[in-house]
Amino acid sequence: MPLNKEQIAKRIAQELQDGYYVNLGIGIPTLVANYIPQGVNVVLQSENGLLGMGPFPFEGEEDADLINAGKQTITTLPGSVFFDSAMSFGMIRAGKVDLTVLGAMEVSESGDIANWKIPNKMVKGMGGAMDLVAAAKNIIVAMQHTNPKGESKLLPKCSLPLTGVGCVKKIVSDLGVFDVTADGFVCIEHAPGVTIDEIKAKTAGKLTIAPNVKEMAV
Amino acid sequence: MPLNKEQIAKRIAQELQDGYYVNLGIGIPTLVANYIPQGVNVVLQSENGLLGMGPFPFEGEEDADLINAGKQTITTLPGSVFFDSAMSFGMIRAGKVDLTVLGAMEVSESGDIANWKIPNKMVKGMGGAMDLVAAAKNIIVAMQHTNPKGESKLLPKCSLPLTGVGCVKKIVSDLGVFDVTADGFVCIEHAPGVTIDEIKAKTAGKLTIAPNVKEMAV
Amino acid sequence: MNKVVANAEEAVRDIQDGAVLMLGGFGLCGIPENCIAALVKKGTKNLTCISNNAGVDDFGIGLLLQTKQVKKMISSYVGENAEFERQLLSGELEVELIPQGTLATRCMAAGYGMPAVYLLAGYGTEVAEGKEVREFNGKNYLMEMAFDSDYAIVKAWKGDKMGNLIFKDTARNFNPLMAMAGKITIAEVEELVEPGELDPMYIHTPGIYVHRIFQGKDYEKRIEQRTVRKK
Amino acid sequence: MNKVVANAEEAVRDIQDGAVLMLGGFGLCGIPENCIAALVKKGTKNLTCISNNAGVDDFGIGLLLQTKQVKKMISSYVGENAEFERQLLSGELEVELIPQGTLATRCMAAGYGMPAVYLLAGYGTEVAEGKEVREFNGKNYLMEMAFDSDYAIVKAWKGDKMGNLIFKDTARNFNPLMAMAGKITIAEVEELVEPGELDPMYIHTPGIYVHRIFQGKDYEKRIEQRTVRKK
Repeated sequence: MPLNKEQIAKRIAQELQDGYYVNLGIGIPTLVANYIPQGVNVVLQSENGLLGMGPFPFEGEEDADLINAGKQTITTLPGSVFFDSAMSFGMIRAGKVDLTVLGAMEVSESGDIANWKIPNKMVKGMGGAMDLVAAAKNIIVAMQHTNPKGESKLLPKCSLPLTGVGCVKKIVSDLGVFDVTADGFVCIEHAPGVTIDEIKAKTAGKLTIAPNVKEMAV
Repeated sequence: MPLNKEQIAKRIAQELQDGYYVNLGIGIPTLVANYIPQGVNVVLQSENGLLGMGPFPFEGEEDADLINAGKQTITTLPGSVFFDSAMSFGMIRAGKVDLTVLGAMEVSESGDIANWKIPNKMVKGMGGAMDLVAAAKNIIVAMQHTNPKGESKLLPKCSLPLTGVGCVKKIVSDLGVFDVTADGFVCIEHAPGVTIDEIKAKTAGKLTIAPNVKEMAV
Repeated sequence: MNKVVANAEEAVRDIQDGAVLMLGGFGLCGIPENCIAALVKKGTKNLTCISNNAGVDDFGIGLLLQTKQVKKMISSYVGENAEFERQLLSGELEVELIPQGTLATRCMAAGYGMPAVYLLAGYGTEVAEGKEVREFNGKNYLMEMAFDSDYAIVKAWKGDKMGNLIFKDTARNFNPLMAMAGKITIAEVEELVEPGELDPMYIHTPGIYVHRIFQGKDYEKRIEQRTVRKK
Repeated sequence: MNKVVANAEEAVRDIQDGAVLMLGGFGLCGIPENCIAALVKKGTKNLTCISNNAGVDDFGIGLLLQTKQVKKMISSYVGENAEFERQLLSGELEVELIPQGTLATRCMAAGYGMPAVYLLAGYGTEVAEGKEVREFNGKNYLMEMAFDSDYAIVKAWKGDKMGNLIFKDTARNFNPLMAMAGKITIAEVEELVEPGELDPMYIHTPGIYVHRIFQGKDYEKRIEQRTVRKK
């Protein structure tokens, strides 16, 4: 069975290490915060200017001045810090954020990512995505393996306008976990009940199956 | 009579306008603060990270954490702000400081300034002088007209290593006030009792006497 | 030194048609509500607005779009606005999309007197078109220019009469960066206090950057995505 | 996440001979007294020290000069130190003098992941030798590179266990800039508090930049130029 969104998020959460500073994008990445392993302390960065993002506020305690990069009302935690947008992206660019998790429309076998623009559709903008993918030191993409038409999103080359070049290090899809290497996609885990053949069939870019490939534990 | 240091400072103080942000260098420039005209409010910038420098503290009230760029203990005033050294020079570079007053060893007729290094003598460093002269939007030099050997410090070209190029707008010396123009030094005021002939004799760089030259009021 | 003006109308009095404005805020958080209203009232046209977002249909910069006062938006994300989309598709409105960190850093560069900076964002994408690429330590950077704007209009939580500003929580965002970057900087504040009432150690924007300041009124502070959890 | 170390000795434990250090402070104001003492005790040699000043003979970086642990100083002003002068003239010590604003901005550039910036200071002077000159808007700028340092050692007034820092008055100076710029950043603080005790709106250095923090002790906080007026 392909993973559901919660399971993808849960698997990504296993990548978190104690002391990590993490930026979680909108969508599946946001769900990662719900599965942070016991004993692992991470600090969530919101690129609009906050380190130490807490949970949503209780009803009636929303504050218009306290939002995340998705414009949702949030809260702080002990040790939180506010700063301006230049410092926020400065710390990302300087490699201080350990991990960035974001969604994608396409990823190429060389780690290019497309996630901001579809030609002939209204373009809303890249927001912070181009900064994050260009500058974060470790990027994991959380996405469905195929698009709604059933076409692979892991491609030899991206067909959509790029967000960044050669930056994705790892993909967790509904079908498995893939390292993005100099030799293309390497499948290191498959989802429970998903066969290697299915993964091969649904991956258009260059794919290698790791010798020690294993079933994902989620 | 040539002006004394206090009189040079007093003359420079006449250049201050209400609302000016001003950086005063070490030496004669520091004295300018004592002669700010009545009704003129200026904010003094200290490039180590303070806007709104106040007077020296009362005895016993010195604070090691509160010093000026000359490393002297100082105080703050209502409306003071602290900031880091990058912002401090950033506001200078961006033209937010209206006037910088500093000393010089030599000034050339094209506005070059030398004030940081004498070959074969111990070099202590330029500190913030190169930043200030390169970036401040209006620079007045306060200095003696001649060096201890009696040689002119207003030269065709500086003989000492430069601090900055083409940046000095005005000089107030013990002999008079000089605009630095595309046409060299222009004497616009002479000190009381100092003759134009004496100024001519002691100015090595190209010098013009303004048609409306007048006696300095100090 | 007198930076205090009576209200938003007086603060924006000399903004001419065709001016380039920076407007602080992220989404609807920390936007200069009073000045936007005053610009709508004044009817200034052909504005170029540098702002991370373009508001929503009936709030924020969306109000200036409704009245067709905006010629060009320079933003990172302009999603939440139907009238915006209509004007863009009809060619009435020009839009330049810039990565968010690049937008922020180009403001900062202006405030620090740095004419250009090298940034990673956008290398290898259409954002890089026409820009100088330069390699440092094996990575490719784009040369990005400091913004040149006529007015920066920001919203602070507290300010004093010398123009010193403090921003609340994430309403800080682009506000202090733009405050540094305007040829003329206008600050509207929720609470205007006397010099000395703000602690000099904790001021986000030194008053030297601020030319006009006034006490704003009737802040709506609309929330764009109200999200809560149950008690 | 455990950034708290017991003391200065533990904080500097792995600093090797030949390391490049940034040391915060302006004159003797805001200098990391405890870490300097620990480095003297540890005897680490051939250090390159990036610091605005070089201390005085018997305080600040002067202590590291006395013990000949410094190979090179990168500073803007090194005036107040006789031993420094002796070592410099004898060729034992290398010195690179940099304009103060350039020094500060090269720290900031490192902290913001900007490999190079264009600055006005030093154009047309010997500081420009070997540097790229580039004209923007009719002015000539020098290309200056971000600093690459192994450790940044800073002194803060208060810090919490997550590494968030607040600096006192003008003891801020280079400290927050260097804190952002170190591959490993060590902060000594006069008062170490629990997370949540510092107001998140008024933190100068976010903890993400700080790797080790400890409560310092026995601060002398020497005044270099005591100037007073009579009551």
